[in-house]
Amino acid sequence: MAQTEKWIKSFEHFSKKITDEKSFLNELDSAIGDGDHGSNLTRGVAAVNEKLEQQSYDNLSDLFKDIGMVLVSKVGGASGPLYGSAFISMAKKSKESDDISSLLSSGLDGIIKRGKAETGEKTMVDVWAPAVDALKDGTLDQSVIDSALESTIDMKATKGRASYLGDRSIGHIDPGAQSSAYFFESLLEAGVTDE
Amino acid sequence: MAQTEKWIKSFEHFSKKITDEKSFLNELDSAIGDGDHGSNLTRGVAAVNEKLEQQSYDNLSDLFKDIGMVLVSKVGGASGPLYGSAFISMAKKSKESDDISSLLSSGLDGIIKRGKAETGEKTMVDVWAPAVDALKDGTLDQSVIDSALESTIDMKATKGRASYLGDRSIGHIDPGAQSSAYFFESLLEAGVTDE
Amino acid sequence: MSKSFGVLLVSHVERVASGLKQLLDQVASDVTIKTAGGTEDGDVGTSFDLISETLESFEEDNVLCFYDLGSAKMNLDMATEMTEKNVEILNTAFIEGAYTTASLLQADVPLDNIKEQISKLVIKE
Amino acid sequence: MSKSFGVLLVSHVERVASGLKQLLDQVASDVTIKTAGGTEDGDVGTSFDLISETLESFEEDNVLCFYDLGSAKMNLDMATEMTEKNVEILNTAFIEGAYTTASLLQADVPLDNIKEQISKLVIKE
Ligand SMILES: Nc1ncnc2c1ncn2[C@@H]1O[C@H](COP(=O)(O)OP(=O)(O)O)[C@@H](O)[C@H]1O
Ligand SMILES: Nc1ncnc2c1ncn2[C@@H]1O[C@H](COP(=O)(O)OP(=O)(O)O)[C@@H](O)[C@H]1O
Ligand SMILES: [Mg+2]
Ligand SMILES: [Mg+2]
Ligand SMILES: [Mg+2]
Ligand SMILES: [Mg+2]
Repeated sequence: MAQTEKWIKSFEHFSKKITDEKSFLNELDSAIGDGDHGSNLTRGVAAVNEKLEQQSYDNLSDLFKDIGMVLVSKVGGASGPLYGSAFISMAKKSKESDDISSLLSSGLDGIIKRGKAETGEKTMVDVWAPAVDALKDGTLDQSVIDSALESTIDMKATKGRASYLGDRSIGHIDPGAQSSAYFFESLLEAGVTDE
Repeated sequence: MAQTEKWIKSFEHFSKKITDEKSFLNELDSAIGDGDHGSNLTRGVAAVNEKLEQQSYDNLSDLFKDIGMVLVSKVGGASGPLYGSAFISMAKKSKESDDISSLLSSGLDGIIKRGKAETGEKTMVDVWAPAVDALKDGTLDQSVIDSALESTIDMKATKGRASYLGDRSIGHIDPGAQSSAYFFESLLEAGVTDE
Repeated sequence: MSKSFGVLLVSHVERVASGLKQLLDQVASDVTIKTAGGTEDGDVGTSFDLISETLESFEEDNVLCFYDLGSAKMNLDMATEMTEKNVEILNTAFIEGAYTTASLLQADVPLDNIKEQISKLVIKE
Repeated sequence: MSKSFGVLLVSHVERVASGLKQLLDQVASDVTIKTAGGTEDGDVGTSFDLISETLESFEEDNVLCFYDLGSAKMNLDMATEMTEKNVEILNTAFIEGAYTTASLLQADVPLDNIKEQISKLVIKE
């Protein structure tokens, strides 16, 4: 299966997880944010799916660019420009490489450039960074994702809405880390990470 | 004529000046504020007049209290609580004294307590303070009022909306100083200041 | 009334106050948030009467108040002097201070900690 | 277009943005002030598309932008990267910074002086 198809497959998995877990993501966001992360991303992935149905892709760059721009346009919360920047950054990178860890590494760069968060600030970066590291080493699996996700529980948020809560942000999973966990699980399930 | 009647007469003069000069006061406020000082006070004095028509007063305290509360309620801008506090403060003072300079001195205290402005900050205080001083010395006349008013032109506002303009507030008459000039002129015209 | 502090938002513009409440309600659904925006005629300005009535209408005895511009503060001060309620006026950035405070009240953070956290948002007075 | 800088107000809530414009219009009637509030569906949030379109709709080449919460900033940043306009995002208290800036633009104060004056209102980033 071509990389493009695998990525589309992966996005389908991601869409389904987001949509199925919309309430759970909203709940996570209610605890330390405004309770809309699930709704935001569900709206976003639905719009991406509509786009993907209308379009066919013969290269990763066009696919990523469309996904990124639709997410930026439709999500409506911080996660829109963040996931959007990840895909737009991957769209650029994919013109010179289709190596999966290079691609996702530049996706992470896009998120960091947009949100200015480092690891340890209780954001999606805390799943993306260890996942990308593991990809580089060829060790990405469910357990890497799970432990990255869980690591956000004890963190104090210093970026995003949860940062307004200071110490009270401790003790909760970060919603963006959870959706990012779904994202990497979907890559594994679709076999994008198999070379 | 009793003091109460003189004060009512004086307020009639003040009302008429404010209402006649509404546009001019708005213009002054447009230059360094939001352009509503004339409209604010016109609304306020109209409401006071309505109140005074319904009511008769045999003591200054009740008169001042009613004027003060109506101004606070109806003016809608900073000048409402400021003039209102002046009258409410005079209402208290008039229970122990009907000396005109003591009364107006406590009116000034009310303004200062409310607005925290000292002289030189380009506010109504810059008319009230010299006028009250002159009253104490028995030297209050039109020229005292005029020069107090003009002194605000070269001041830089450090209180009220005009303070947002910094240096650009220099070169304009303060609208609240202008309405306060009308206030003291009205006292002179109604003979409140004659002992 | 599930928290011991209510929040009062005083703005010169009705829409700003009610819109801000909409933003805060999302993150602080258990905090009583009320608004006094604009004059009684719906013009731009603040109304002592409206502020006073709104203050009195809180079930909570303690009310934290936020305001946009200085003249709102004067009306708030007067209303504060005339009520039995325990009122505190915060001189923070209006939206940012109210947002942070509402979030922290929702999370049951004690007032002293809230004040410390919003102290860096104090930009008035 | 009688000033060389336009002002863009980005809020998560449409009413907050449009209400703030009402407040600023009073003191800055010659300054072009535009708003991008809420999502395109009128929900609480910000919209990259709305921000971009609004930016493009300015006649002015220079636009000063103010925002309420951090996620608005991210959409603003993206829109800024994609436009030809000369955009500056100010990290001040939203209402207070925008109010001061609009007042000073109206009085033709140069940008550097404005920035210096609002520097004490910077509370974000
Ligand atoms: N500056 C940032 N850098 C990285 N991730 C961030 C940042 N701000 C927020 N996030 C992520 O976005 C998630 C919230 O997304 P969402 O609820 O859709 O946006 P909003 O907070 O605007 O409602 C957070 O859980 C966090 O993972
Ligand atoms: N803190 C203050 N202390 C004293 N006077 C003040 C203060 N703030 C404003 N003023 C006076 O109020 C006048 C403006 O009144 P007005 O236009 O009715 O209120 P607003 O500024 O709310 O529109 C100013 O010209 C000034 O004289
Ligand atoms: Mg959210
Ligand atoms: Mg949101
Ligand atoms: Mg005014
Ligand atoms: Mg006004």
